Amino acid sequence: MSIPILTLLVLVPLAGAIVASLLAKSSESMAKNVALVSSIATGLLSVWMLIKFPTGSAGFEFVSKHAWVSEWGISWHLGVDGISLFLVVLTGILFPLVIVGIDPHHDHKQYLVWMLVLESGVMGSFLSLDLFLFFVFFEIVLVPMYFLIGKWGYDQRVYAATKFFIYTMAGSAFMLVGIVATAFLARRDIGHLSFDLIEIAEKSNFAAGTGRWLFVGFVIAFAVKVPLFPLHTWLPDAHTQAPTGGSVILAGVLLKMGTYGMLRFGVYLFPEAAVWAKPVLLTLAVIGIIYGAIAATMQKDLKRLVAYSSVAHLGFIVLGTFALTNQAITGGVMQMVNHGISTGALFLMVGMIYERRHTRVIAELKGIQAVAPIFAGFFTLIMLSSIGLPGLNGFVGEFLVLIGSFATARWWVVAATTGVILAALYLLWAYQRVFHGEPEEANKSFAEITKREAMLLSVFVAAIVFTGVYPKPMLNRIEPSVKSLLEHVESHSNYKQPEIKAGE
Amino acid sequence: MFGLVVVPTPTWYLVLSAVLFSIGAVGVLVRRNPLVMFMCIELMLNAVNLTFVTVGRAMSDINGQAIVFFVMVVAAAEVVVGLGIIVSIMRRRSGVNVDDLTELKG
Amino acid sequence: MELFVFVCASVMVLVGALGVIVRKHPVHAALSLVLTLFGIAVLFVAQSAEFLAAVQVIVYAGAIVILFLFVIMLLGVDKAENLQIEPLTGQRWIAGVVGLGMVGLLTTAVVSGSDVLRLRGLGIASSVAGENADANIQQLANSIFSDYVFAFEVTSVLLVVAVVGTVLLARRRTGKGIA
Amino acid sequence: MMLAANMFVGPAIDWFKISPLLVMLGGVLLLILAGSLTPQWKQGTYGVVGALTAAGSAVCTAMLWRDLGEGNPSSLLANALSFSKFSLFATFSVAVATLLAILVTSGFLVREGEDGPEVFALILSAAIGGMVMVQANDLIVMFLGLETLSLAFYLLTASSRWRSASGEAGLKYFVLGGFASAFFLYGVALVFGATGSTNVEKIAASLSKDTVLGGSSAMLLAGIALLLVGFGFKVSLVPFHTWTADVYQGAPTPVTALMGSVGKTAAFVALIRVFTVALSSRSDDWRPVVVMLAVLTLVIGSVLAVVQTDVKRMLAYSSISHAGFILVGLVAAGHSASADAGLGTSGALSYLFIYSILVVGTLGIVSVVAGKGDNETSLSAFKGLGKSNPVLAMGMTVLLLAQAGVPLTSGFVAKFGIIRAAVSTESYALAVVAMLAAVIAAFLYLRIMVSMWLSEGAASRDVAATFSVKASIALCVGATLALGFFPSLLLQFTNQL
Amino acid sequence: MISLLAVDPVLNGDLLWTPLLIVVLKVLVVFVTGLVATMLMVWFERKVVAGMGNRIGPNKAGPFGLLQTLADGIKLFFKEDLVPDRADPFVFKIAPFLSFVPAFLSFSIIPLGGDFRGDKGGLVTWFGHTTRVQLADPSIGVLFTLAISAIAVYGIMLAGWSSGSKYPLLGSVRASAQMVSYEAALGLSLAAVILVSKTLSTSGIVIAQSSIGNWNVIATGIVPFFIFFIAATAELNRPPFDLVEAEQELVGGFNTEYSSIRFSLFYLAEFMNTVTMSALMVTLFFGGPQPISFGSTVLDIPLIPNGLEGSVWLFLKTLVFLYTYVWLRATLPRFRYDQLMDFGWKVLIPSSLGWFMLLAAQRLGRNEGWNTIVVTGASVLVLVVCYALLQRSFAVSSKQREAEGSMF
Repeated sequence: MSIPILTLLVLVPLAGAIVASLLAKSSESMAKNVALVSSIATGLLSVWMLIKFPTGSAGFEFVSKHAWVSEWGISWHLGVDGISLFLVVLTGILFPLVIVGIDPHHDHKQYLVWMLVLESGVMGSFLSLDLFLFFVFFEIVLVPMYFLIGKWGYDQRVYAATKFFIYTMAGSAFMLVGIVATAFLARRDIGHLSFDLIEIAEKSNFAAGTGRWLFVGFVIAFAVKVPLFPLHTWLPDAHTQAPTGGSVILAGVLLKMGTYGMLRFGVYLFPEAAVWAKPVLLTLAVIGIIYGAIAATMQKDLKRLVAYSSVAHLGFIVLGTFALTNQAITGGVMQMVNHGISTGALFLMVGMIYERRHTRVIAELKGIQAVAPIFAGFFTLIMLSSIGLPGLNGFVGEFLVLIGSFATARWWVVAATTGVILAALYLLWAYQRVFHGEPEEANKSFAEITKREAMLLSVFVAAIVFTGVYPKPMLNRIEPSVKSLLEHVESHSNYKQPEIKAGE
Repeated sequence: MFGLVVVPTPTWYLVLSAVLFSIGAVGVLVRRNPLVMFMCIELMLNAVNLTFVTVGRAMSDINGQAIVFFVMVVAAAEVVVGLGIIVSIMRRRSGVNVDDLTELKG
Repeated sequence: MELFVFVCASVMVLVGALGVIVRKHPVHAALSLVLTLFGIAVLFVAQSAEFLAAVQVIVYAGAIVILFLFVIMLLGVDKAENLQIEPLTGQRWIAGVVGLGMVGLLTTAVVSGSDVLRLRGLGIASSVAGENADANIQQLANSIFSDYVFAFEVTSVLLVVAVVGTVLLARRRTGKGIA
Repeated sequence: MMLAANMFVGPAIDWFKISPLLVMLGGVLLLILAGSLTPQWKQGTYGVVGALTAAGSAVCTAMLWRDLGEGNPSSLLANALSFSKFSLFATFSVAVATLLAILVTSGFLVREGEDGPEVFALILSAAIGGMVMVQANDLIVMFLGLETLSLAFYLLTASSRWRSASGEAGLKYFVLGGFASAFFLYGVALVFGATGSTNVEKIAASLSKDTVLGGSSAMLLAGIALLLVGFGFKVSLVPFHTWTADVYQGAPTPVTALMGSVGKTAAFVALIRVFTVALSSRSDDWRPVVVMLAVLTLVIGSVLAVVQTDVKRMLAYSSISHAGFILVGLVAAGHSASADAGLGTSGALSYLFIYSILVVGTLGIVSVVAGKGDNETSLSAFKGLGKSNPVLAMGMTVLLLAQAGVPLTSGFVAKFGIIRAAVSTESYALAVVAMLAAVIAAFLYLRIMVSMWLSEGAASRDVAATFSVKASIALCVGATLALGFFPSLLLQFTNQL
Repeated sequence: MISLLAVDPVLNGDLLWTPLLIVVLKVLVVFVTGLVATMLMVWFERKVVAGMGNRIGPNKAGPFGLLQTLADGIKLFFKEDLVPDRADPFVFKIAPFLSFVPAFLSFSIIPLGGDFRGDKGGLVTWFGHTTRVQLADPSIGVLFTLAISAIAVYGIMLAGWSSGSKYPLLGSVRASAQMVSYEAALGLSLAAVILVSKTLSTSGIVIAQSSIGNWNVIATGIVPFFIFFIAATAELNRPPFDLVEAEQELVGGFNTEYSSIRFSLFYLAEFMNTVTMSALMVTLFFGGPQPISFGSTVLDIPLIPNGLEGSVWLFLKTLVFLYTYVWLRATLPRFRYDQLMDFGWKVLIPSSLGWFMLLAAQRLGRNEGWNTIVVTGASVLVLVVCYALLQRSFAVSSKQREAEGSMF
């Protein structure tokens, strides 16, 4: 592999950001072009990587490793496997769409710069195979997100941005201590100080107690990011106050950093502890599912409703992750991507509604279907995907999670299933209140979807339908990695996956 | 010669200096006039000097006295600086009292 | 007899010190300070530190307290402080408790610690011991210019700071920019 | 006593090894002479002389570092100074901070029409004091360095005669500083009594011999406690921090920068040296206390920082919180049994170096924003800075993020070093507390950023900066980013400590 | 056995009655001598000044008016003791003593006599005990005088302040500023003496000046003596440095509000100080009680036993200085305040410092065996450069002061 494709994935958006920030203040269109070029280039690179990715490979591909802080055993170590593959692609595609599709209300140039920085950070987080490097990207993401929410958000933006920043940073505080402790404790087993994920995971042999503490440290950070109940309170605020583009990215990829982290840095590093913590995490996940759903039902604000639905959906992902079976984890990874697509699209549409009506209060929106039928059609499809209707992408992930978890976490699954029903309830009810009925005076002039918006949404819809109908290519690439992960877990703990019939 | 042959041991001196030091410290805490607070700091420094000399004698180490010499220089320089600052404040307004200095409150 | 000297000097020291913190008037406080300083000087003599005793009187009584008095008189800060009004409620009580605590702790520390003061070095020459009247001073000078020669040089920087600083405080630049 | 004068032999003096000090002293003398022998120079030239002096001193230190190579530490001037990588690094740190602060000061004085040699002479003297403190191998030498530094600071604090807050702050600083010095000195006296020496290494030797001797412990412990109180005041640890906010606010802004950088570095390095070298065999006695102080300092510093409305006060409390962080490094270094205790020392030193740069840069910007008269330091003065002066605001943002410890800035490297040290000596809880305090403190930096970027303000305030201030800020921001992206630039040196 | 009190300072050893008796005797002698000398000095001054003014002076009380001072004293003693209403009573009352006591104390370290011939070193034998004719010979000798003169400031300062009146306050502030300023020059010129005699003890200094060639006035070069003399005059607040009691400006100076016995204490202290200072100068620069001798030729006063001869020499030498003081008083006009300060800080202190450096360089050169001419040349060159720089800085600062306006 001559081209360091992963390094490029991180650096291209960053380069775009730097170029754009150096442009004169007046040349906003120029900045937009720069942003487009670099984000689209990143997207293409990610797709190319997807194509090149050898199906069936369980290990890390396209690895790129260079010494960075040799004094501390830290290196620039990137790699991609089945688990991160689609998240990277999702990131690569979502960003150009957001940049093309949604314009901020002011200060375009700065907005674009922050977006590109954000993309670079997210890419880095998904690709890092070095604990330190991962932490750097994980943290650096906060800064652009903070500004995106704080500067381009709605009324309560500063409050929301600050809450987001502080919550996440507090979580990372534990993780940083955990990371350093991990590296130092693993030093005995490895022989030298190293922050390399693979090296630590394969060679280290933590005592049960130690591993559990470290695991807790990591999981707190990820739980905030996911967000797992009861650490979720920042999310509705951040989502509601963020600008549409910010919300899309936040829901689409940022939250996945938490669930991805749990898999990669929780389960992989501390298999024994993951097994140990399983009941607690599953319980929290299920509470999150039900609580998110109920809370969503109560919301008066459409965007807030979608935000709470995210809490519920991510609960499913966590459920899948810690059920610790092949199918459940595969389903969880699927669900990460699917949720990114469908919730991202939902936020996009909520944003469109707000653009038109300058309100998101459900009660004030009524009868939109009558004036904008195509718009309503798009919404319906995306909503159904979010509910998990068979044939659409949401179903595949959710179903795999539930099936896979049933063997190891039966009662939790039973409880979680109510979440599925509740999801149908709150989304359909919301749909009914917004789109059905006689349009009020203010909603009479609700504009139909524009061409640009339609094109934008079609990308999402295409992904929704394709994945729903034909998930096989995705599953083929995800499964080997998941399998090898679970083998790692089994070999490093006394946990054994229950036998289930193969071939889902 | 007077039938009383109690000779003060170093401990006596050390206790005296400890008491003196404490008096000085309390003085800094209770007085509000910076000049007097400042005098209390001098008391504390003197207590320290006494300790050094006593310890030096008890250990037959002349360095104890050498140190006191430096402390005295420091004390002198401190006074010059402190009074300089007080005078420069006084040139702007009259009546130096720590409680009257209220511009800085946070 | 050393007992007699010690008792007299300690009374001077303590009365002076208490005077500093209870006398209302700054001038009286300064005079009390002088009393303490003299007491300390006597205690220095009692411990064969004649040179320091002289320096103590010259520097402290002769320069430092004089400067204090100067400032008090020149600036008219001589209004008495009303000690009846407590600055902060309970502050005096707290300070008293703190003070007593400090006395207790420090006294315990020095009492229990002073038995470990061991003989080291060559001994301190006092005029009592030797026929050379300047022995104490020579010994001191040897210490200052060998062991502590660097410290001695640093004091020069310290004094430069004091001088430059007072110049800075006294200086008034009327011309903005280039004079 | 036969000590005739002609028997006297003075100690050997290796002039080159004290060249950093000598260069500084030369600068002081040059400035004083210039002030008394010549009429007023062209604006800004005094600053140039001062900056060149500090730079020269830094260069000398670097050369000494190179010459030392792998050589063993030694001591100079009859054991008064230690000559090691540790002391050289700290000296370098002081010199660099001085250089940056002088650049800020120069622009400040020119703006206020107060340019003159005295201020720079004082700053350089303060640097001398700081250097003496960090190199001192003897508690008395250390005390004299401390006093030189402190006296210069008192005077500099009170030097803005057009602002009455300045004199007031100077007086408060002076009284409390003198109080603290007395405590420190009494501590020295008791340690002298308990161990028979004021020399750092001799104290250590004496204590390692007597580890089982019970009698000396009370006096020694009292001495250690008093030393800690004295140092606690100087580096503003809670509960000895009460002066900090008033003084930081009242002092002229460049002086605040100097206090936060040179003052903090010098006092902390001295603290670390005394406690990890001289008193290392008693670390079981002092470590619990230091842990308590660290936790208090971290938490209270951060919490109080958040409720302030004046940026200089905020930075004062944030400096307290940072002090708590550095103290965590000391705790780690106190685990003398652990092989990783050295990480605490090197972590604390890197933290100090990085923090010095950050604080000078931050306060440099504050001094620009404060405008003529140095009065506009409230949070609202920063409103709309992102619009009216985006470059400055961006620089401030970088520096604030670094103070918050965001990755890819030097601040993260600093915090990481400390956390690494704490974790390597298994002080996990302390590490977590430190990080959480950093999060609380992050809120404060966010408040300033909110003011700059997210609030509308009087856009057209005049915030012109002179070249030297700009240069200083640019250097600070550049160093912050460079060290953030390439920590090896610093670590290759601190790893040798 | 020679220390601050001429015996073991803290009386550690066994105390015998004879030494104690000797000490008590010495104290009595010194006290009485001091008082009588002061009384006579007052008379002497009045008489001489009168003579110079072509008047008669006191001539009624006693032979040649010798008892005039006593008469005045008795009169003052019986006057009413007034304490002004606005005075600070406690301080007002102790101030005169603070002035009077130090004046006596410094007299205690002056060698008043003794036999310096051969290598007796001024020791005499009384009642079987070898001792010096001097109340105390502390090892810190001359520093003691500096310490005492530092204390002497208090009397004047507090007297002026405690009177609760403007003029005394101004007078006392002036006086203390003057005394503190000139003390520096005094100390620096003393340092030259110490450098040459290698000891601080007054008896040691006297012993070192065995012949005229060794007298410190010559050995230190004449300069330190002049500086000392001038500074001492200023310390004494004698004309032409008597701004403290400038009647024209300050009514009466610091003692305006004093009357009766308290006033007389100030008065006595002043003259006592004059006598002490003269004796001190003789001790430091003119060989003290040593007889005048050229090389090995010693001028011997006939008829007087060797043990007493020292005292006679001291008296004669001191008389010269006393006369000089009176003479100055009768001749010289008073300084202006700024002139006084300028003179002290810009002339006396730099020159005494410079001279001290010169002597130190010479000594170093001699110790290291350097070429004397080169050393002298180099140090003179340095001094000249320093002088030029100093003049330059004075010029610059006065220009700046004009531009900026003075501080107060």
